[in-house]
Amino acid sequence: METLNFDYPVSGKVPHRAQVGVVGSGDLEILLEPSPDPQAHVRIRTSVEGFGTTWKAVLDQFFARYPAAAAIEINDFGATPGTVALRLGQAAEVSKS
Amino acid sequence: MTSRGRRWFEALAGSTGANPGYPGSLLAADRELGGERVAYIGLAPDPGSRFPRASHGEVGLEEGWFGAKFVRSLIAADRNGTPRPIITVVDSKSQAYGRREELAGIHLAAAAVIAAFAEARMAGHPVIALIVGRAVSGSFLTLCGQANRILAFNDPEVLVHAMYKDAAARITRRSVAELDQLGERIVPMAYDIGSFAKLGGLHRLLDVALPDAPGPATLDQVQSALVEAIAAARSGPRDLSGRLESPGARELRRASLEVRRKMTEQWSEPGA
Amino acid sequence: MSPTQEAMKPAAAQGRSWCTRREGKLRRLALVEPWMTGKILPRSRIVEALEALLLPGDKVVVESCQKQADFLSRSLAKVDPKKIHDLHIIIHAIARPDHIALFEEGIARKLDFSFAGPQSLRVAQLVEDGQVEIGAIHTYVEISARLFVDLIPNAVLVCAEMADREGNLYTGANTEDTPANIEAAGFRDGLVIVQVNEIVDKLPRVDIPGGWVDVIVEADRPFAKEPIQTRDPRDIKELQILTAMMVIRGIYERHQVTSLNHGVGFDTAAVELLLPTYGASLGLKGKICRNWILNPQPTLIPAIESGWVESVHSFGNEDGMEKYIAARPDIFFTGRDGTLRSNRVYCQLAGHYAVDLFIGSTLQIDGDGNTSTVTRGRIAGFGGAPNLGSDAHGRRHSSPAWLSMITGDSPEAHGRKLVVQIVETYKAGGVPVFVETLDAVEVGRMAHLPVAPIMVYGEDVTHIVTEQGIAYLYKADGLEERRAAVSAVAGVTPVGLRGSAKRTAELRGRGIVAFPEDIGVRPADANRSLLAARSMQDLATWSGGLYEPPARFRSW
Amino acid sequence: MNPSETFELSPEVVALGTRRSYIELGARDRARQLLDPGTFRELLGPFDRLESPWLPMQGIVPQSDDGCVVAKGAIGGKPAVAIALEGKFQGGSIGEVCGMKIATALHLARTDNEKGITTGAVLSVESGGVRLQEANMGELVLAEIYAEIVALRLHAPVIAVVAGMTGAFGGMSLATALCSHVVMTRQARLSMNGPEVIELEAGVEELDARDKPFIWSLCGGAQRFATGFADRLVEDDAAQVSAAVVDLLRQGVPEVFRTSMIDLFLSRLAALDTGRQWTPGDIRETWAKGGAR
Repeated sequence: METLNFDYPVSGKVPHRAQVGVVGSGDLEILLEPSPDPQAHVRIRTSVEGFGTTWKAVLDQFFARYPAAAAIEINDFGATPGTVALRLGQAAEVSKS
Repeated sequence: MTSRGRRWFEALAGSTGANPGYPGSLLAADRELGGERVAYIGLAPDPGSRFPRASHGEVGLEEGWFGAKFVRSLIAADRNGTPRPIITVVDSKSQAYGRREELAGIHLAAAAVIAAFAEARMAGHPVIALIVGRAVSGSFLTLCGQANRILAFNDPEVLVHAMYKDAAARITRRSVAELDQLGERIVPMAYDIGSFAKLGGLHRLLDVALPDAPGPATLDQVQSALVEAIAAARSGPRDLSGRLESPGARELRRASLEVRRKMTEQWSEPGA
Repeated sequence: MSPTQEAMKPAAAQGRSWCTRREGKLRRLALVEPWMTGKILPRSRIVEALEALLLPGDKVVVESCQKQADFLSRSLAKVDPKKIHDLHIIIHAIARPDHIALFEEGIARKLDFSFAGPQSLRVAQLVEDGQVEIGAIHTYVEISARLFVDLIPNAVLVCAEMADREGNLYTGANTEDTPANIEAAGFRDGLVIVQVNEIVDKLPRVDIPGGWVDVIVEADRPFAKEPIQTRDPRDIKELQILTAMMVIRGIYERHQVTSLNHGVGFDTAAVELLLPTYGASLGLKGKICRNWILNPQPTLIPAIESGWVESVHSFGNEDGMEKYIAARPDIFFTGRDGTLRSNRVYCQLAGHYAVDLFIGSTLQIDGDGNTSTVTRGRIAGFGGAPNLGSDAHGRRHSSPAWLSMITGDSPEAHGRKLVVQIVETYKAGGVPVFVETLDAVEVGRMAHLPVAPIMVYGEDVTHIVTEQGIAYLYKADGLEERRAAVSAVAGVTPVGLRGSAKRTAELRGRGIVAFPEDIGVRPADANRSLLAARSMQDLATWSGGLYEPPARFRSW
Repeated sequence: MNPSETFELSPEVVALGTRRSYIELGARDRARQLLDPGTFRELLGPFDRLESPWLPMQGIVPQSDDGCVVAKGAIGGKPAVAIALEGKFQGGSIGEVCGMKIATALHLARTDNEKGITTGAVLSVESGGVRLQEANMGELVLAEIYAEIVALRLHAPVIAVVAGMTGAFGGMSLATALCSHVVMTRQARLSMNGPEVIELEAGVEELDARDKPFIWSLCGGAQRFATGFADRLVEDDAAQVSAAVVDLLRQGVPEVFRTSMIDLFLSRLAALDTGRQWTPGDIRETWAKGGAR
């Protein structure tokens, strides 16, 4: 298991908190809530080690589309970048409702 | 060779525990202890068992259902009197693994004896488990789980666990050595009874000189411990909350305590 | 003597025989004659018989694709290598341990094949140890074609369900390659040796006339067969639903694809299961996906039942579909007995020349769009994909989809087959699908292959679909633009990261790349509830109880 | 003829289109489904972050709810607690936190019943049994779950729903058996020992774990229902699951618990010939003769 942390200087508002996904094979859980400061913080715990740059690339793409000051916690069980992006999108969607 | 469980059962109960109509694997008898009648129940290998997969001291279909029958007979008999202590002498390798067992519902047979022990405890019977040997997986759940008080010999042959080490290694894809190392850090995974005691489930660990040979001195020591456990059970709660409040649990079951505390808080929050 | 009789006479007079193959065949058959009852050889004699019928160095076809002549291959693996050695094995799919044993024991030496799925690691090891010499790795129809040119077999070991006492064969639903294999040997004096599950008095239908067959043996157990294209809908993931939606909208609808072939996998199974739901909501029924080149895979049942499908021609069978097929002769090719008539050669031919589109998945795609299923240390082969996944330059008939590939306005312009590769940008375990260099290049070098074993050449790929979007490669102008389009849908793989957001935006503007929102697909809608069937049990329900899933797909 | 003009779908197929699969729901959605609309109130939800302390110590990624969702609400208009296990997280295995969530929820429901607030419980089981990484902790919390089921079921129904695809195995098969009522789908399995373990312990002649149709014929929902180990057999349809739960809750505390039918089961065992291996049909026949529940 590896723990990764990323911060993004974004300031959009997160309306509600959201939880999506499950820590099951090839999937991940995302907890998304408003950040306490005008920045986005992402904390990742992943079962697959050594993919920091891939995580960063996925998050870069996500925050380019969703520039919100979210505190995001990810519990990952070997999800592909495509699944990560899909779940991040779902979490953002759920947090709007 | 006589099993350790049988030897201790016979020494404590003063009887072979054989009962007409009961399977040879299920030992049950009544005897005086500390000035009252107590019931003993135990399991032992029965090479003549009708069920080949349950002939080595496993908890099988008959052990579950006859165990439930015996315990319930005690509840019924004592309904209008003092509920007598029920002492389970535990040495059972596991539940029985077999096709017949699953087809005929071993899960229900095991649940039946669990329900019987639980209802006995709730009815005020001091339910005591004395682990003299193995209490692995289904054997622990059926024979020890519902006891007010669990006693165990502090002995390397005493084993409480979810799964034997070699099988656990195969399934978790670890080596036996890795499992041992993990057990040193992760107390719930350790295989020694001392570690199990730390989780707060045990009332007492008994240092007995000769765990394989119940001589007069050891027998005396074990009987005193049982008498003490019976008294403790009578003065304690009729549910299992005592385990969670033990000093061991306070240390190692902090997460359990946190769950209990927070959920109790949230349970009755407004909006319920 | 008439002129004809003169011509038929052995050619001793001219100084050479023109009948050496025929003479050899008769000589070999004479050796087993004492054991035979008509064309039927007792099972117990099979190993001795093979030792008598074959000669060192023979070219031998071992039938193996979905169905496998496993009794014969197991028997062949038992012959004495001192008697029979250096065989040249020609096999569609080298799939079984006994196939490998032929080379380990020294019974065979040379290998021409097409696919080595489960044995791909062993084949690579045998090459490295010098125990096998690979002739070539083919596509299915290509290896069948070579049986009539320069890989003409001395013997074919094939299988059928039943034979009658005249030697007529019933192949059942899995006809597959049997006619082609038998024709290549039977009409050029090669030996046709057949294992059958049973010998009966009357066949349900005759698939192969007895006159083409030399030796029949009743096998110890029914021949092995695999439902290779059957996929359990329960394992279809949301991302596959997303890409399936994109395929329906961005390719099938846009190009009006009416005739097509789906490759093996969950990505295309998802497309099949979205037709009656998502496809119907777009009003596409009857407009797309009418004529199919496909095994009778159960995930097509909902589309068939909802009236999308006009016809299906199949390479082979999928176990459990027999009753359903028999009840739907308007859709499937069936014999008078009601059972499926599959034929891999015709189906591959149709897949090459007659369909608008091929879509399939792959394990690697490079920056130019070349694709491969080869991974390091394995020689996996291709199966049918390179044939199905390539443009047919010989095609002369047109269709709206084919014509829609024309990008210029030259008077000689011609259409193309749509060749679509559908992938998720990463596989499980952090393995990127888009890579700088295909593993196939290195594997080709290690195995001393004259060309790298590339499955579909980039120049043939017209579309790449990923969870990121669709690259309309046929529209790209020049190699640089093509690479940029590949990169734009390659996600966060190394190939994807080398692109720029600006270039991608420009390509999207010109319709060379489309993201889901560009074609009206919402990722949030990619939900499993869109699938017309979500389990094997649902498929059985759709079939009205006619589909009987094989044991390993049963969970009830 | 254009087939697209002549097709007609059967009622069963039409029903597939409108049906909501229960099996496909995650634990949170299952709990929500089991409770009356609008009454779902999760206790110790993901943002309370009560995760397993033991998994990260072993380099295993935990889940914020430890694979167990507990929600208070109403069923059929009466107070109820819904507990759902997540089969996809660690196979629904029982560790300290998720096990304690179940035990505590049942305990609090009992306390309410004792106060006169009738509160039923429904337990959506999807579990391979004890979580091996928390071994003995799992054994202890399972014992506590059993104790709470036995105590609560005297006051109000405790209903187990086993839907699949994981099933109810090991310690959770016992918990299921202790419940007042059991609801199953055909896809669900209810069995103490997993087929792989039986094959490992007793050999492939005893049981071939790869023979899926046989495994289901032995412990699948249809067989368990036919032999009285389950009270309801429902389709994989969320509405059907809910309806069965509502109906069973309405029935109240059963007169005799299945775990008390000792003489019945002993007579059945006595009637079976243990000198040979048994088939699922043997059990159905013997039970029918001995009078199934």
